[in-house]
Amino acid sequence: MEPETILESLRVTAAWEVRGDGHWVEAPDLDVRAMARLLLSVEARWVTLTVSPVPGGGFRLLYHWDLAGRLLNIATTVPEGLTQSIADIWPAADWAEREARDYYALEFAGRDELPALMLRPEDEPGLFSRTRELGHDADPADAARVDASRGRRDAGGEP
Amino acid sequence: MRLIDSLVRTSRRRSPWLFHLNAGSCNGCDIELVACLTPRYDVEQLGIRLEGSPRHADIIVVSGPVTRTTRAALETVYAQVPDPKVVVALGSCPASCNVFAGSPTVEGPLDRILPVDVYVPGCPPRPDAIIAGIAEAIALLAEGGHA
Amino acid sequence: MTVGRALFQLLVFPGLLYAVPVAWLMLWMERKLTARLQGRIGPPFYQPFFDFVKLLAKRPLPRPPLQALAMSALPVLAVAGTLGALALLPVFPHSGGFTGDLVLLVALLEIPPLCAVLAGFVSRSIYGELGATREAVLSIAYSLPFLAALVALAAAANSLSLSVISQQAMWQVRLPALLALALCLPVKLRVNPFSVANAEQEIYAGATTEFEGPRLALWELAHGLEWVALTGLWAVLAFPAANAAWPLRAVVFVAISLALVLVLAAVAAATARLKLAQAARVYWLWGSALGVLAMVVAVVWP
Amino acid sequence: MSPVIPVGPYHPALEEPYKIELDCDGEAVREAHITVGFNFRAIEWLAERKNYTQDLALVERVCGICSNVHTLTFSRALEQLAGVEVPARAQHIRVVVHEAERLHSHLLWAGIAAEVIGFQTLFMTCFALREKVMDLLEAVSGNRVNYAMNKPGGVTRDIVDPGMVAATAQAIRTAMEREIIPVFTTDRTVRARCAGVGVLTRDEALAWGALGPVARASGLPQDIRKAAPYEIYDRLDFEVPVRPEGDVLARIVVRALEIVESCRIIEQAVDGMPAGPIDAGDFIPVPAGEACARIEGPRGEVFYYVASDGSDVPLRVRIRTPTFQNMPTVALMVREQTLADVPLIQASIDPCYSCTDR
Repeated sequence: MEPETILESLRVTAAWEVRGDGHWVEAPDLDVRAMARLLLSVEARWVTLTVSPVPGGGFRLLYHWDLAGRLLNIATTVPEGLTQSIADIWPAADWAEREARDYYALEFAGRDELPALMLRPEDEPGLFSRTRELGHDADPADAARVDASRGRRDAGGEP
Repeated sequence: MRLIDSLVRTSRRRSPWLFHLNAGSCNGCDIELVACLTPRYDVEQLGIRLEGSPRHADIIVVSGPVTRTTRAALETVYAQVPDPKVVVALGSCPASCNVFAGSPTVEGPLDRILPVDVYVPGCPPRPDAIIAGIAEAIALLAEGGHA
Repeated sequence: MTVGRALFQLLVFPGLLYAVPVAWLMLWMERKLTARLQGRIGPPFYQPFFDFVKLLAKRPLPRPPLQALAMSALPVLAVAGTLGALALLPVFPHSGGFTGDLVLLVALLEIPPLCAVLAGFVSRSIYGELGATREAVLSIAYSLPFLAALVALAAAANSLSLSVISQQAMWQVRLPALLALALCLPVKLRVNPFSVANAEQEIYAGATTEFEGPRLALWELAHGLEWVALTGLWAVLAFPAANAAWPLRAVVFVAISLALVLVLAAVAAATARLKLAQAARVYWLWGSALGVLAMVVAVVWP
Repeated sequence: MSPVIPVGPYHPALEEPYKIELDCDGEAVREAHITVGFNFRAIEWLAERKNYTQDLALVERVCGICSNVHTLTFSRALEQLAGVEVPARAQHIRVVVHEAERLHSHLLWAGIAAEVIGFQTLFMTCFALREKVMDLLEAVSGNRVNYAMNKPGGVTRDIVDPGMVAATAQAIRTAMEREIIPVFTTDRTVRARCAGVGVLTRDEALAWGALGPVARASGLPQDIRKAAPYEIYDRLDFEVPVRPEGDVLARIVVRALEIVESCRIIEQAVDGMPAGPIDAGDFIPVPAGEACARIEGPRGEVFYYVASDGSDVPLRVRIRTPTFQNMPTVALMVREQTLADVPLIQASIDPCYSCTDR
């Protein structure tokens, strides 16, 4: 299937921007589940999901797919920290969604559970969001401020 | 008595068994440690063995900047190695956290968590440097470790 | 058997004084040959000795008293059992022995695996338990051919005395019996392709995972002694020359034992480890076939 | 006995910490749960706080085994953003180092696989051969690990002795064909351990997004070097081995054949190496925008996404490594297998947890 037909089927009005690193499109009102089902039917391959925070709130979700060697980058935005899960259609997306929660506390609707992947089970999700104001500091001692549980332990409060 | 003492010292020098613990390493140091076992370097000549169980070990070799999740394991393993024991920090990460310094999920450097006896600098250190570091650790071990 | 002779056999030859250095020698030979076959130089000959001394000089970890007692007693028992088995080996003909010592030998040889199974469970580690389970399954698998071979020899010689068995020629029975016994050696010694019970990449050190310092030293010693006892048993059975002079018998005994170590080490170096079910199958099928063959021959061709 | 057996986080068969919890019935595995994150160093977080030059050193340390693919992919993303052409000689050098890294990585993996099935001698043979590749990499880059060869716009060091590189590649190919491939494919104990074990079907591989040799051993002919050629791959003559079986043996065969192909690629890349500069200048300014880059690493497709606001610090760096996609398939592969097979099956995807966790 050609990339153009994919946009038509998804009723995306914007056109592909073709670059050296693949096809790019911005589709603010994208139905991600319809996209997932369509790309499954055309034997595309899941590449990954890139989540970036949008200045002023919300997130930009960039879905990357491989269609017979072409990289399709389909971007959409969500105003709040909630979007639809596609892990039931594409098991391959499971870890990427769990990771997005770890980093940005983004929640995925339609999942039974969304356990931590990189963080520990007891950690609060959204590590990147929580530490946004923190710069790169060469002294690791300062990083202790990030993690509330570690602060307690260093103070000798370990149970 | 002196004979026994010197026998024990010699045996510790001739039979150091390692336990390797990856505390969030990138694999670079780990793979060079494995290379030490292979035909070109063959540390078994020196009686060095890599053991699977910490209870069998004399020397704890730690690589990586110590991530939050590996810290508990590090402490458990340290307690499981019977005395006398020596801790070797393999590579730059356990010494200084290297490029990972400042990460919110890194708790290193290693000397905040365990007493470190020998540092083997390098990113990663060459097998020759690793063997030299272990030789340093062996000398400490013969004198009864750091404990 | 006089008390003096029994003590000599237990403490000097082929017992303690001979067996302990030779145990270290055999452990070294196995490691050295493996290393050479792998293009490495390998450990110096004193390696197992220094390993032993070093482990002995380590401070044991604190444990609950009952567990500590059991974890110390089991390897001691394994060492003692193997030494007892060694003392029974009739290297010298007419050196005594008693009717029925074959039964005692079999019982004594079963002590180390039994201790290992118990050790795995006592140490309360999941890997120790897995190692123990594997040890138990394997011992069921190899016991049939191992016992069948010995029983066939006993039936052919019409005696349960080791020294009688070791002196009669009866090659038609001895050959399949020796093959069956040889097949059992790698699994009893936990080397490839049957190193299932101590498969490091699967279950750490198996039953001895949780043992440290002096307790581990005793296991290493017991393991070395098992090498001496099992290759020794095979050597005694493989050289049934009743009239040979005692120095010749001693030399041949040592020579066959050491040669067998080299063969086993070479086979181990050239193979991968089989899985538990695969290993057990080899014994049920080929081991038992050889053992049964020896028994049938012993009965129909006396 | 307790029915849940943990493998890891520290286990003799694993170089790295991670955990598989196995619901077992005796020695048979019913279900597996994978826990990762032990090596989580928040590299994406760090990358958003360091400048591009520092990031190049940082991403090299995502993984010590396939370090070169990370700098290569990151450099290619920046080149895409900046619209920079890499000189032809630099492209050839990149391909040589890229394939030499595949060689050492596959040999390392073959050794570990042999070790996991208890075949120590084969492990030693593989590692002895691997030292030849290490010598090659050291001669080219000056380092045995973390070569620091790539930078945006080119490479940092020239290949001064191309003849030696070609000769080494040829020697490795011969040794591979004569010594290692026959043992892996014909030894009876190896076959007994690997054939029919840990099967991943084609459909599962597709649905779970499996990559690299894992996908190719399950009948999916995907390889970025063919599908979306980068550097000089469209001008090279090489095969992509594919096997339909999907078991451990198929993954062994695919990688063994890939080693031979990599040797051929190195020989060709050295052979046709043109004279000229090895970089497009000392400093490449990165304009605002976003770009992706993918290359075929030893374990499969490596994906980078870089967003820039025009400053010297990136806005977002996204790293998707092949093991991140391959690892979940292990839970499918180990079902109904025995406990003894689990270390082998997890090793058969050539896992890299420092890549996965970042």
